[in-house]
Amino acid sequence: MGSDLSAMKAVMLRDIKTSLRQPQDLLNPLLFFILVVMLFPLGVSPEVEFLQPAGGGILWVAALLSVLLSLDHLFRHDFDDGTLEQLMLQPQPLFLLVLAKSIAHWLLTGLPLVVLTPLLAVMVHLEGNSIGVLCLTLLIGTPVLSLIGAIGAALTLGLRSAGVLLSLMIIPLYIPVLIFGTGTVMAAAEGAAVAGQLALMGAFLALALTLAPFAAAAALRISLSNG
Amino acid sequence: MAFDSLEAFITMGGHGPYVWSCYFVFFALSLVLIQWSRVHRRFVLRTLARGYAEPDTAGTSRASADFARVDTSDH
Amino acid sequence: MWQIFHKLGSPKWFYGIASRLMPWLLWVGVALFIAGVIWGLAFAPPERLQGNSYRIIYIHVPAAFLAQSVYVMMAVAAVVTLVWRMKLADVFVKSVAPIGALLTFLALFTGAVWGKPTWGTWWVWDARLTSMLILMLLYAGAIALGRAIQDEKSSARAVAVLVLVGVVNIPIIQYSVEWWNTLHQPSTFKLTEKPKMASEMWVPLLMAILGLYMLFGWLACLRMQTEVLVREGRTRWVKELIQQGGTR
Amino acid sequence: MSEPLLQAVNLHCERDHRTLFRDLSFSILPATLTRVEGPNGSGKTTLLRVLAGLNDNADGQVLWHGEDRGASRESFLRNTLYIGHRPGIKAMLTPLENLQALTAGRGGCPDSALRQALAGTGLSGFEDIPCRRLSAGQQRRVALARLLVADEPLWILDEIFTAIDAQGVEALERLLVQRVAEGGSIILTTHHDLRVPGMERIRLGDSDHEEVSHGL
Repeated sequence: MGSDLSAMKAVMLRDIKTSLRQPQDLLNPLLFFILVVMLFPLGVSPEVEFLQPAGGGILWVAALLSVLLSLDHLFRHDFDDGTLEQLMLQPQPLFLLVLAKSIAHWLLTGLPLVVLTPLLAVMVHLEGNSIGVLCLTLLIGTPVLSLIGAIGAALTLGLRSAGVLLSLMIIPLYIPVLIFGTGTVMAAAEGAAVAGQLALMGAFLALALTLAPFAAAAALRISLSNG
Repeated sequence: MAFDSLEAFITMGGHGPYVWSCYFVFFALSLVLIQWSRVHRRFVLRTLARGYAEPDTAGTSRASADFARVDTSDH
Repeated sequence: MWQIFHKLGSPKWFYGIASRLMPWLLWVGVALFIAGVIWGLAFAPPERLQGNSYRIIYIHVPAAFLAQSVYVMMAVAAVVTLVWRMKLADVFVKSVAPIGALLTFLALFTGAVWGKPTWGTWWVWDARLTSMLILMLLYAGAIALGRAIQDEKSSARAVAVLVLVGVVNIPIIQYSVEWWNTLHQPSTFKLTEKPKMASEMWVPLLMAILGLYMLFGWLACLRMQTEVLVREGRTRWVKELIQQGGTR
Repeated sequence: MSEPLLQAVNLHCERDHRTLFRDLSFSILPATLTRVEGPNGSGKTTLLRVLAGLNDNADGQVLWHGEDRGASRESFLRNTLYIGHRPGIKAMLTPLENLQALTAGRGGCPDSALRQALAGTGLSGFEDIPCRRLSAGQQRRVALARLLVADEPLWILDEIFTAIDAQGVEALERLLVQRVAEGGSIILTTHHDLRVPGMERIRLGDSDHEEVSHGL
């Protein structure tokens, strides 16, 4: 058990260290997030009447797309340089190591998105309470995006047209999180109680934490068998 | 029969176009898939039969590599 | 028990049994389906609220019904692929996925056309149609992944994982879409809301569903046989089968 | 005769409808060096990946200490070291950090030992320079430094002599001989003319390609 934990820590540390030395990879999803949000006032309407009710949804969609964009890197570098093979041959259960990688991925993409959210939320005229709830839903929701995304990233590993395929496979699975994320923000804007919805999102997270790493580990074994 | 005449059956009280277009698309697309599956099957059978008729040459002799330069001067 | 299971996994055995089953599936299926549809179209009484547009139900509901159960069947086959590595299970998944996708599309299309006289608009973001749209994307994802991976075994297992992940998500998706629906459209007339159906209405519906099931079985067998031929093309039994003309 | 460490029973692997190997059975005994031979494309790397447990698309059985490997997977993984074409060296990390990360999952190794191992592969002075600034041969050496601290009884090494200079190759051969003398088992592929006394051989790519391969 102790060796499992220390191995997970080592995997996370390595991912964080390599990413911090390539800050561009970290910045790209954040820039993308800002760009997508910016398109809505420019493309639809800058009026408060549009942006305020739609703001939660816009930010959620933008965050979802940013995470999707960053998923390609989750295993690809490791696959190319052989780190993934070594990871698979570690004596610890693979799903724990995949979980560690997913957590590292969230710390490096999801968490910065959440941190950036209040700023963008103000720009789409969200109000104080809504901003708080929005951040909370993203805080619970983005780890789910990373965990489910890991399955897709593992399945498309080593394929040529991985990008579009990944979106096709993963977006349908993201829909429940998106629905509850935006729904909760909307309910909060109308002054309704949101504890129930937040608890439900917490349940999604718990489910993703327990199931997704198994599926992603199985997918990795398959993709590596091919290599 | 729920309709008085053939015309009533076809117009369906104004809903005819909706009902009939649904049925048309349903049967048309289903038949396309069925026909496509059958054509593909026939193609596979023909390809296999041709493969059995011809002696298999692939992989029987391993080409030996001598890395000889290819003469490209004649043009 | 194990022997039966092993036999079930043998492509040769499947090929033989499918050949014997297919005529039955085809003709009984055609008879049931056509009878159900004609009964529904011409003889069943019009519906009280929707008039005659409800007659779309005789293809919409069978298509939707089958679209969902095909995905569940694929999930069962996926388990077999992953646990027992049975080749035939993957042959099934690869062969029926396009059928499932087509049925989902047909359910969506007929649902949308039905919506026009019922709601006055072609497309409504109602819970049922939205879930169907997502189901179609799940099918598309499985088909695309299966085609993208060259290696037969890897492709089989990867698609199996994806289908299983999808089937775990379907109830969650359906639940969340329904919740989302109540959020946005508090009171709409639903297709699912079953008006009390007279027996003259639901008996033909049942026939159409059963018939379509059998037709699906027939087409699945046809496509699976083709797939088996492709994969087993180098084996002796396929060679003998084709040279003896046993494939007509 | 000592008990075999690893046994392959009737391994069968196909790729794109081409049989790479079929009915392949052999045993790996302790303190032996086994070389897998065959022309390009004959499935050497695939066989090593099957043996290492990376490729489970092959039919047949792999036994570890006489038991099915699936049942004793953890013990197998703990006692096997695999170094492949792509050795798992991250360009953004320094050689020392790479070795730390690679050994962390296997019980770890003190930094002093890792530094010594790096020095042993001729990389002293490069320990703290990101690997992307090293040459291809030097990057390979980082991966090979693991061999100087590894205590796994079974090593599976795929083309370890690639990009290593003549002097390095000689030293590496000595290391392998010494390892076998200590009782370790090694399975490897190499295109270079390896001369080790008592070397076992597994030849691939000799089987004829039959038109009709298997009937059911």
